[in-house]
Parts: sequence; structure tokens; C-alpha cells
Amino acid sequence: MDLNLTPSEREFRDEFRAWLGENVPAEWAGGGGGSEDRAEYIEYLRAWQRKLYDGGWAGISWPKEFGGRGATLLEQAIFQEELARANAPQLVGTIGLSLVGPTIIALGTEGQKARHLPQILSGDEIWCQGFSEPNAGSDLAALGTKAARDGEDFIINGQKIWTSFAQMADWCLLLVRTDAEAPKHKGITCLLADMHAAGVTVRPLRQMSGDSGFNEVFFSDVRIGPSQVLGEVNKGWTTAITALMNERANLGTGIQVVFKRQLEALIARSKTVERDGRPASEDPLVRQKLAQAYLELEILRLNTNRALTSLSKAGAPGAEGSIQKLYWSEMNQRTQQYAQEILGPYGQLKEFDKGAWEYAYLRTRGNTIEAGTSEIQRNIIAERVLGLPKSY
Amino acid sequence: MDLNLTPSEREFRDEFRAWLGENVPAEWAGGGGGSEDRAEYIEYLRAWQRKLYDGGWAGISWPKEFGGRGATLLEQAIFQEELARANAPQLVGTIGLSLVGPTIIALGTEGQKARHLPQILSGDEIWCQGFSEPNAGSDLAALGTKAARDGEDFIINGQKIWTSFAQMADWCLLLVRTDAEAPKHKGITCLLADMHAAGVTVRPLRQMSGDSGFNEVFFSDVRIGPSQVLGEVNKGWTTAITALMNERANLGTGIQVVFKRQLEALIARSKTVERDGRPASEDPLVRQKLAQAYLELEILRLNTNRALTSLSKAGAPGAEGSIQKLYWSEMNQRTQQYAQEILGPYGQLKEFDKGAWEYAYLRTRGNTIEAGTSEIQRNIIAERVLGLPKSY
Amino acid sequence: MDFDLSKPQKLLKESARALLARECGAGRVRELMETETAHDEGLWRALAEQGWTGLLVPEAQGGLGLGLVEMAAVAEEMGRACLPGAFLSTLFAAALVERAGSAEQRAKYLEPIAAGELKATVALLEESASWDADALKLEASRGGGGFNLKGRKLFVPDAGVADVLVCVARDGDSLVLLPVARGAEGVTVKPMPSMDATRKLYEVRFEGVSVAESYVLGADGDARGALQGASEVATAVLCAEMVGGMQWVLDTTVEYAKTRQQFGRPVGSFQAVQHMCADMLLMTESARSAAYYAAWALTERDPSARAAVSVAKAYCSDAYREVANRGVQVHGGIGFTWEHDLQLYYKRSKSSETLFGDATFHRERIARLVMSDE
Amino acid sequence: MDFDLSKPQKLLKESARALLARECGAGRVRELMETETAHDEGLWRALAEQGWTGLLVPEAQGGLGLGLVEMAAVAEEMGRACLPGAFLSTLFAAALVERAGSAEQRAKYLEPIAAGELKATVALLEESASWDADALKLEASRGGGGFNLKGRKLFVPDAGVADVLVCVARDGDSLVLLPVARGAEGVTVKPMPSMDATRKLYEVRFEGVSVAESYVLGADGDARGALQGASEVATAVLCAEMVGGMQWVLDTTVEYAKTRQQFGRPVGSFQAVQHMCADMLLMTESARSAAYYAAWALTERDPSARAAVSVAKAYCSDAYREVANRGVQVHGGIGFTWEHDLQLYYKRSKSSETLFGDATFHRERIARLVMSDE
Repeated sequence: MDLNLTPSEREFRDEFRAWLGENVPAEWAGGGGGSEDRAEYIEYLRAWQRKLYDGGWAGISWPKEFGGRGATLLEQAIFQEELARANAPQLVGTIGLSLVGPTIIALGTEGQKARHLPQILSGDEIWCQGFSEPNAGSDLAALGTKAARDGEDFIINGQKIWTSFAQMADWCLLLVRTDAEAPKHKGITCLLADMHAAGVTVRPLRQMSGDSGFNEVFFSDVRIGPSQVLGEVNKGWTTAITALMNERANLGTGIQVVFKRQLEALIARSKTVERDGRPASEDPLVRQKLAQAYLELEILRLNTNRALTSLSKAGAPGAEGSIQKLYWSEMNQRTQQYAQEILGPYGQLKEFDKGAWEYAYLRTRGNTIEAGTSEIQRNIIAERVLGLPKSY
Repeated sequence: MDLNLTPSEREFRDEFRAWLGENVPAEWAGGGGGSEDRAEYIEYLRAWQRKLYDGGWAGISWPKEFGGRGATLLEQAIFQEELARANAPQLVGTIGLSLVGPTIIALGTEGQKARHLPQILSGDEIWCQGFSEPNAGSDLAALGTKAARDGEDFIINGQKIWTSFAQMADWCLLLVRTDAEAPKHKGITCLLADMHAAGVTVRPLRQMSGDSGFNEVFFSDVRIGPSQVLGEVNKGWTTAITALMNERANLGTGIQVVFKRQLEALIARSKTVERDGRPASEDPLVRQKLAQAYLELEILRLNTNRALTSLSKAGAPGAEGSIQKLYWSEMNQRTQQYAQEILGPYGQLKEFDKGAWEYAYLRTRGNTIEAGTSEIQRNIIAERVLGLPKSY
Repeated sequence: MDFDLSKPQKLLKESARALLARECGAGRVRELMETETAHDEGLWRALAEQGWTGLLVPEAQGGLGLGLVEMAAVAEEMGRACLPGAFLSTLFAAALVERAGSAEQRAKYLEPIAAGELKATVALLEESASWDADALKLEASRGGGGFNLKGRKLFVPDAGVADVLVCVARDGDSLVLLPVARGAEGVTVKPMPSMDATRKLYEVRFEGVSVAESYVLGADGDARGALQGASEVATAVLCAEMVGGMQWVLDTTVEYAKTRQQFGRPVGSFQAVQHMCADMLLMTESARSAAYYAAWALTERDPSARAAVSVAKAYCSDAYREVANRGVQVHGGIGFTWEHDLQLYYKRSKSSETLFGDATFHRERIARLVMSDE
Repeated sequence: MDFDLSKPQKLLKESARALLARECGAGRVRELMETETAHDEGLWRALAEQGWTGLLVPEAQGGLGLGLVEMAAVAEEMGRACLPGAFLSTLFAAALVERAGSAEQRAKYLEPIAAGELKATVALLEESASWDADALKLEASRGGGGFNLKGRKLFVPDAGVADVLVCVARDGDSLVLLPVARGAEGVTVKPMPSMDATRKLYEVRFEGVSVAESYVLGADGDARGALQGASEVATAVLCAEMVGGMQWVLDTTVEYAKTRQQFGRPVGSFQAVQHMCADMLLMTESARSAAYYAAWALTERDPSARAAVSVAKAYCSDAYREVANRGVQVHGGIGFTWEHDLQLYYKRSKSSETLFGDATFHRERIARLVMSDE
């Protein structure tokens, strides 16, 4: 057991940290910045990804032959942490980089690799993930978006939901039903769908927090050619699992840095809001809450490091992702509730700390739902880690 | 809505309170008392029930024709509360009075009524309830104690568990399987079993708290005649439901008085134990816990009163018992945990307040298991009150 | 003992549900959220026509003179409808006037309030955001045959639409209650946009506002007692409103769990969902017991009334939030959208949690009341 | 970075598990519970033969001189076996001697401790039951070329079997550490029977006990620092022990859930049971991360070490209790009996919760450490 970084890990970190120091746009690192205008904002994010790409920092986990660095899992974690620590802009191509790219590398044709991988790295292609549907959430395999054969082509009709980045995406990793008669896991195919094709409509989905991170995507007679099948026809479930494993192997290593910054802000705030005529930070109840938030976050960091070690040694991702996801989502909800209790009615204001607390409280509510509900995560842990019999 | 007692309710309460004032044994009301010797202790409890009986206070809910008072549900609640308030000895015949008697009244033969009802009232017959088995807990209908026909008689073989009062009981309301081929709810029969019969063995079951409130009861070739079938052969499930409904209609009206006394003791204790050099009662965290315990207990009292009103009007008991049971058992566990946090290591001592806190903490752990686990109660609420589809 | 609504109380509650379903559907609530004040004159008229604006107002001042249990029954339905606007603020102010006002003052304010012609609010909180009257700092200076106000109040509900703001200020060691017209010289009302857009909050600045002696409420010196009494009434009514909100969330969630299919069966057949729903029921019913008991105890001037109000508010504050949390969780993604009406209740649960003091505040109050011999 | 036990650490842990399974099965634990001291000389010998009584003791004093991560690995297995007796008490006392003692004193105590020939404990808590050194009141009075002790200590673990009790007393504003032989004149040791009978507690009375100057530990004045350092070591080891207990409860519960049938299926196929087990796993693994990190950080003298210890203890205190609660719940009635070994761990979880300070105590300590600029 040695929790220090190895020399080569430290070197990797220092190199990237130095690069970020020189390249993170100042106006963004300042905390505000970026443009309110959507198109301009997207351009800004694309430019940021291109900068990373040009610096050799895009797709670092990819094998070198496909333009990556073959970074270790721990280096990937360091990469995410450093991005967060530097308060760098959002990585607009993240779905392409962490989910689509590795899946294409694993299952794609040479043509698909040549066509998409460089563009994903450079940010010239932004990707989204068309998996969930209104009637296929936790039960993803129940998806019903129809792909009818027309000669060699597929004609797609249906709807996807909760699609992050769809409003700016050029491509979509799309799951469709190609055989309605087969058992539900066996009639699914995975397609690479052009989001600019005729018949694709994107509608932003407004969240209770008021903003629109997710979208609905409608497919109406969208034509997709045979070269755009990823993996085999009717074996899309396997492709999806490969993709989801890649997603879940992402243990949320950056997120703890974001949480840390929020907690520091909360501690600072606790010194300015009042309780019984004194700073709230002197109130024993407030102190208990802040300490609890601190220790839970510290344990998230430690759990992450243990999971990274275990994944690095085991190779294939197991249920670590579910344990991490369950922990951080529930933790974040508790912490944001503490924040509300400490800040009182200030925490609800849209103009106190730019509404950060109000937004965080509402946004956090989705944490235990998105990317697999807490119930699904607990089922996975019970069945895959503990070996309990299936519950349904 | 009028939460005051009606004049007749008040009269009932005053009459019983006065009676208790004169009749509760002083050495018991003093808190300790009673004999440590089991046989003598049981005699003591029987004598107490006879005193209640002689005073006309046994089986008050039973119809007058069977020796009761035809008391209303609210009077029964007042009865329980006053018993608890007076710190009266345990009612040793409680299973006979609240569960067996009413079931015999509802389903028994004239002979059974004549034979048992007067004895139950007077305490000459102590009853226990032989329902649960090692392999039939939450899934009661899975019970396997076998009743084989021998002419008109049944020969009983099997084992019951968690049987309160078995060590002193004269009779047992016993569920047995009379038809092993029938669907599990349809092969059960309810018998009135003589605990002094040959082949009945009682073994006390020690709890983690160290004491033995429960027993195991073994039946080995115990012969039971046809006159001792309660209800019809193979319709014992219906009899059991009737009995359980009678049990669950008992909303734990006395228990809140006991809890109240414990909370008062805890508040008093919080003034003598220290926190940061001051009485714990001045510590803001301790105060939050005590207040939470207080408010949850107050709501138990209010919920009880609402349930009593609702049961009085509806006649038949619904799922109120499950709601009450779930609430008080979970509440009591939280409260005893608060007590431990407030008392620190003192709370674990066997000689601090006569070990009351240590015992209460351990004993309370059984609350969410005995008489239907919290999981079963939540299922009942979900399915019977909310109308959700069955989960299994 | 009868812990159930009487026939007339039930009828009142049913008619409230019917009227609010008609006049205050979710669509209407959403429209009002988007307005500056969340107030709608037509809706207000409808409430007044039912007599609700004067439900607690004595008959002598043109009210219905009913008790808090009746008010709780109506408030529960208001909570169920997530009624926007100044109803609770006006009720709080009216309760304050009723307790602190002279006969003349009572007539002056309560009659138009009962008639639906006057809306009011209480300007209480300051920078400290504390509901403890001892924490107030705004000093009313004596002068010119009355008081002068200079300073600001925060988180004042409905100040943007209230005709009268009753400002609670300090006069040395005692409190004074100073009614000020919203339009008066020196009064500035500025929105403080907050999570729950159905109950708007405002900053109110007083720049040399003078209040004549004859306007001052509670001049006899028991302003503090009046404030406490009125706060308790308003808090009890809020609790009943919260119960109605919980009930809506519970009903809506159970309905969804019965119909939403995943893995080939309704999600309500999953034990995890069942148990969340069962806990929601338990919390909703417990909150209801506490809220109605507080209303009854206040009406009856039961010795337990003060503690009962804090018991209800502490419990409802936690319970509404937890019921809303579980409601969203059972709904999954859809419950997290702007489109779904759950968001209205989710946000209302949060604003209600802190209004008139959160659970921590009321638990400390309970401790003070029940750990008596300190 | 490698957050996993090394090969040798794993081997050490495996051998600990094997030895304890052999020497300290549940039956043995139950026998020892019933004894006056929960100590067994044969078992102690077995631990000493492995070198565990001197695992942390420097090689110079005949110990293995290993680090806290190795100790944590062994302690985890001790917790899994619910090892009764004075191991942790002796470790705490040894850590104190190591930090506060002169070379001579270290040799005097640590060598026999490492050899398994001496057991010791620290007499710290008093009436206040506070783990805060500032709360101590027992004053050691100077005189006769040393100190005199008069007064009492409470909740002293294993005082009935420890050969030496290190009494922490006040000398004006500073602390002194006074080793006293259990059999010394004026020392009375009286059991304080408590919930967890595997870790006996005692009241220790000192009636004019004198300790010569040469015996006094930490005479150089940093008794407080030594006490803090030793407490941190003992707390980290306790946390690892708690993790082992949690793991036993989790394993036993999952096993039961797989085999126990109700309603024609294993109870582990019910979602409510599954989810309880999943939460138990999450808590156990989180506690493990925290406990090993604390051990590592102390060994490395990482700046985060002090906070890490409190993070671990605050989390483990809550988590072991909650894991044990769920363990009993999943077991149902049988888990609540004396017969089932769960009760051993259930009670150990409670005694461990308060030992070296409960979660509230350590959270306040975290607050002091991380809200730094106060």
C-alpha cells in the first residue's frame, strides 16, 4: 500500500498541470466567462477541445495507434482531477472520447475507425448517446425505437430521451430495435447516426432547475446505411454493454474536485451567515454538518483511489462504478441539504452567490436518477458483488 | 374534531384511575418489586389479573354476555393508557384477553366458550399463541407443524418459536397443517392446545439482551381431540387472520405511556451527565435529539388517537395497525440511539440506572422484527392502503 | 374524543378542493409563477367570495369567525393546489392585527381583509434570517408623534402585492408593530427571486418612513405576545398547507407507480418503490396528525398548544421535503423535469421548510418548552 | 499510487485470519465473555508468538517494528474474530510509552509487551466520560520526589488484567502520565459491567498512590502530544478492527440471505433485503478506505493524518452500528437471539462506537481541523 503517486504518475500530473496553467482560458478559469449565446458557446467549447487535442491531451486513454496516449487508469483519473482543479471548461466531446471512441476501437470496422476516431479526438465531431427512451429507462432493453429494413438501409422511427449534448451533437451512438419478434435483448442493433440527417429533431428538455442539460431526440424516417452498424445486427445489446462499461469505468474522478470546491465555498459561507448572532461556523450543529460533509467527501476520494487500484489490477471493470455512483449521488444530496440548512432562506435565492446553492440543490436531485437510479445500482451491487439471487 | 374526552369517556377513565390508585400493588408501582423467583412471580401476576377480574376490569372489550363490559375502542385505549400510567404489573393473561377470547367469541363452539372464556377472564387460564415457526416467520402460511389424523383426534408434531408466555401458559392457540397437499393457505387448522398435555416441551429462548421473553415450544405426538378445533378444519388461516386482526387492532395505546416515562427519564438524565463541562441538557446537539424524540413521541400519541377515531367509525380494523407498528418500532429505535448518544458510555453500563438504557437499546432492536417486520408492514401499507400491486 | 373532521368541516374541505381544482389548476399556478407577484385578482376574488380571506376573522369584523381546524381544512386544499399568492401572508398580518390592534384598528384592517379588498404581509426577517424576535435589529426611532423607520427587511413574502406591510421593529427592549402602506413615501420593495416562484419574496427598504402614533399596533406593550400568537397561527396554517402538498405528491406518485411499466411490470410492484411509498404515507399521515392537533390546540388554548405548533412545524419541515424527495425518485427522470408538476411541490416543500423557522429552529423551541425546569 | 495491501501485507492478514479462526472461534469468545477479565493466557501467548503484541514496537525493543498498515491488516482480522481481551489497551499504552518514555522506560515496558509478558492499559476517562484531555480533572499532587494520585478513573478498559495502568493526570495546566502497577498499594480496580462483555471496563480508584519521579512518563513536558499521538494510533487500529467486524456481519448476513427461504424464495431475492445488503457493503468498503488511509497517513506522517483519524472514527462509529442494525434486521428473529453470534458483533459495534470518542466527538474535531482560520 502506497498512496503516493509514483514518479511517472507525478510527472504526468505535473506536465498536464503545467499545460493547463498555460492554456485554460483565463476568463473561464475566473469562474464566470463563456458566452451566453448558445452557438458561440458551443464554438468556444469546441475550440477548447481542439486546444487539448493540439496539445496531445485528447483521448489520452486511447491506444497510441489511434491517436491516444495509452494512459493508465490512474493517469486518466489524474487527468480528470487536474481538469477540475484548473476549473477548465466542460469537455464538449466527452461522450465521443470516453464512450463512443473506445467502443468503436473495440467493435468498429476499419472504415468506421478511420472515419470517426480522428474527428472525435479533434472535437470536429461531437457525439451524443441515444440509449434511453420514455418507456425504457431503468429497463433499457425495453427500447422501442424501430429500425425497419429498406434494402440494405435502415429506416429509423422513434424517440430518445435524456440525451446530453444532443443539441450540439453531430453524431449519435444509437440503439434501435431491428427485430421486434426476438427476446428483448436479442433484437437490438447499435448504429452510428448522423444527427444532421433529415428527420432528426432535437428538443431541449427543461429540468426543474430551469436549465436544459438533457434533450429529447425524435427520429422520423431517418435513413441509415449498412456501413453505420457498430458491431453486428441484433447484437447491439453487447455493444451497449461495452459502451456502458466504458462509461462506468469512469469513476467520477473529476467530480470530487468539484465537490471539494463547493464544500470550501460552503465553509467560507458559514463564516458570513449568522446563527444566534454569531457566524454560523461557530454553531455546533452547523459544525457537525460541515464535518460530516467533509468526511463523506474525503471517503469518496479514498473510495475512488481504491477503486482505481482495483480496476488497474483487475483489468476489466466490475461493479466498482455502481458503488461509486451510489455513494457520490447520495452523498451529494445530503451535502446540498446541509448547505440549505446552513444557509437558510439565502440558499434558495437566485441571486445569492449567483444562485449556485439554489441550482445545486435542485440539480442534485437528479443525481440518484440519471445514469442508473440508486435502486438499479443497489440491485447491481447485491447481485453482482454480493451474489444475491435476482430480485425480479 | 374534538380531542377532549367525552363525559362518559372521562368518567370511565376516572373510575379506572381511582380503582388503580387503590389496587396497584405498592411494591410494584415503586418500579422494582415482584419476585425474582419465576413460579412466585407468575403467581403474583395471576393474582394481579384476578384482582382486575374481581374489580370488573378484565376483558373489558368483550360483550357483556361473556363477562366483559362491551367497552368502546376508546375505552380500551384509555384502559391501556391508565394501566401504563399507574405502572401496573404486566397483564399475564393478555393473549387470552385480547386475542384468544375475542376469536373464541367470534368462531368458537358453545362448549369452547363455556369452557374457556370465564377462565381467561379470571386469569386461571394463561394463553400463548403458537403461530410462528423457525421456517415460517414473515411467511406464516408456510408453517409445517404436522397434525396427523388418528380417528377423530389429531396427533401433533412440530415446533413453534417466538412464543411469549409459553413458559407459564396453560393453553395455546395453535396453528397446524392438517392437509399437506392443499395450497399452503388451505391446509391449516387452528387448535386449542393444552400446554400441560404429554409431549409439549417449552424451551426459553434467550435474547441478545440476555433475558428470555420468548420461547420455543416443541410438540411431540401431542394428542388433541376434535372438540378443540377452533373454526373449521383446514380453515385455520381464516381463524388466524381473525386473531391477528384482533391483535393488530390493539394499536399499542399503552406503549406510548411507557415511552413517555422513558423520555422523561432521559431528559432528567441529560441534566446530570456532562458535555463540555456543562450538563448535557445545555448542549445544542443534545437538545435537538431530545426535542426530536419528544416530537416523534407526541406524533405517536396523535396518530394513535386518529387511528382510534377511524377504527371506531369504520368498525373493522384496516391497516392502521401496520402504520402504528411501523411508526413506533422505528421511532423507538431512533430514540434509544439518541439515548445512547446522550449518555455516552454510561448508557452501556449494566449498573447505571439499573441497566435500563443498556437493556432498552438491545431490546428495542427486536421491535422492527417481532409482530411483523418493518418490511412486512411496509408491504401491507403499500398493497392494502395505497393499492399498489403485490411485490411478490 | 373524535380526531376527525366533523361533517361541516368535511364539506368545507370538499368545497375548497372543488373550487381550487376549478380556479387554481396547475396550468394557472404556472402562469402565476411567471408573473411578478404570483397574485391574480380573479383568483383572490374567488377565495374572498368563499369567505376564506375572513375565515378566521371575527364575525364582528365581517369574517366567518371560524376556528383554526376549519382554516386548516381549507389550507390543506390550498397546499394541495399549490396556491400561489398572498393568502398566508395576509392571514399572518390579520392574526397580528387581531391580537395587537385596538377595536378601531381591527375594524380598519380586518374588515377589508375579510372582504378581499386588502392584502397584507408582515415584514419581519432581517439580515440574520432568524425567526427569533430577539434577533431583530431594525430600530424604530420615536419622533413626530410616532415612529420613524429606516433600514431594511428581507425575505418579506408577497410584499410586492400587499397593500399594507406590518413592519416589526425594535423600540428599545420592546417591539413595535408598524403598519406601512406599500406605496408610502420612502418604502421600496425589491424582488428577491427565490426557488419557489409561487410565493414571492422581497427586500423592503424603509427610508425615513414615519408612522403616526395612532397607527401603531400593540401600543399597549404586548407586541411581542401578539407576534408570537400570530406566528403560531400562521405556522399552524402553513403546516396544514404542507400536509396538502404532501398528499398531492403521495397521490401522484402512487398513481404513477401503478401505471408506469419497467421490466414488464408496474414499478409499484417493486419492493423498493413500495417501501418508499409506504414511508411517504406514514410521513404524510403523521404530518396531518401533528398539523391538525396544532390547529385544534391553538383554538382550544390547550396548554400544549405552543409546543404543538413547533412539533407540527419541525415534523412537517422534514417530512414534506422527504416526501417530495421520494416522489421525484419514484418518478425517475420525468419527475425531474420542468414539465412535470412535481417541481412545483418540490420547490414549495423547500420554501415551506424554512418559512416561520426550519426544523432545527422549532426543535430548539420544543427543547425550551419541554425541558422546563431550566 | 497503490491503495491495496502489498503481498506481504496480504500474507500477514491471511495468517491472522487463519490463526484467529483456530484460536479464537465464536465459542471461545463466548467462554471468555463469561470470565471476569475476558483474558486468556493461552490466546495471549498465541498472539505474542506471532509477534503481534510487538508488531508496532521498534525492533530495538524486541518488536517487529512494522507500520500501522500492517497493524491494521491484523486488527481487521481481530475485529472479524471479535477478539476479546487487552490487545488494544496494551497497544494504546505501548504507543504512549513509545512516545513519552525515555529510552530506559521504553525498554522497561516495550520489551515485555512485545514478548507478551506484560499487559497494560491507559486510565483516562473520568466522570465526564469525555475523551478531551482538557476535560480531565484528576490532579496528581507533587510530593515525596514524585507524584501522588488520589481520585478515580472510569471506563478503563481491561484494568482487571493489565499489569500496568498508565494514569493520565493533571499537573496544573499540563498533563502527566503515571504508570502504576495494578497491584500497587492504594489501587482498587472494580468492574463496570457493560454491554460488550468482550472488552471489560473498570473503575480504578487511587488512594494515595505515589509514583516516583523516575517512573513518570513524558517528564519532558509533551505528555499531551504523546497522548494525542498514541490516541490516534489506537483509534486507527480500532477503526481497522471495526472494519473486520463489519465484514463479518456483512458476510454472515449475505450468506443467510442466500439460504433463508420465505415465501418460497431466498429472502435475498427481495429487493428490500438486497438493498439493505448493498448499503452494508457500501458502508463496509467506505469504512475500510477510511481506516486504512488513516493507518497509512499516520505511518507516513502525512499532513492529513490527524483529520484522517477522525474521518475514519466518525465514519466507522456510525457505519458499524448501522451495518450491525441491518444485519440483525435481515436475519429477523434469529439475529436477535443470544445463540446467534451476531449479538457479539452487535454489542462490539456499540462499545467501539464510543471508545476513543463517538462520531459527534470526532466530527467536532474535524471541524476544528478543517475550518482552519478560526
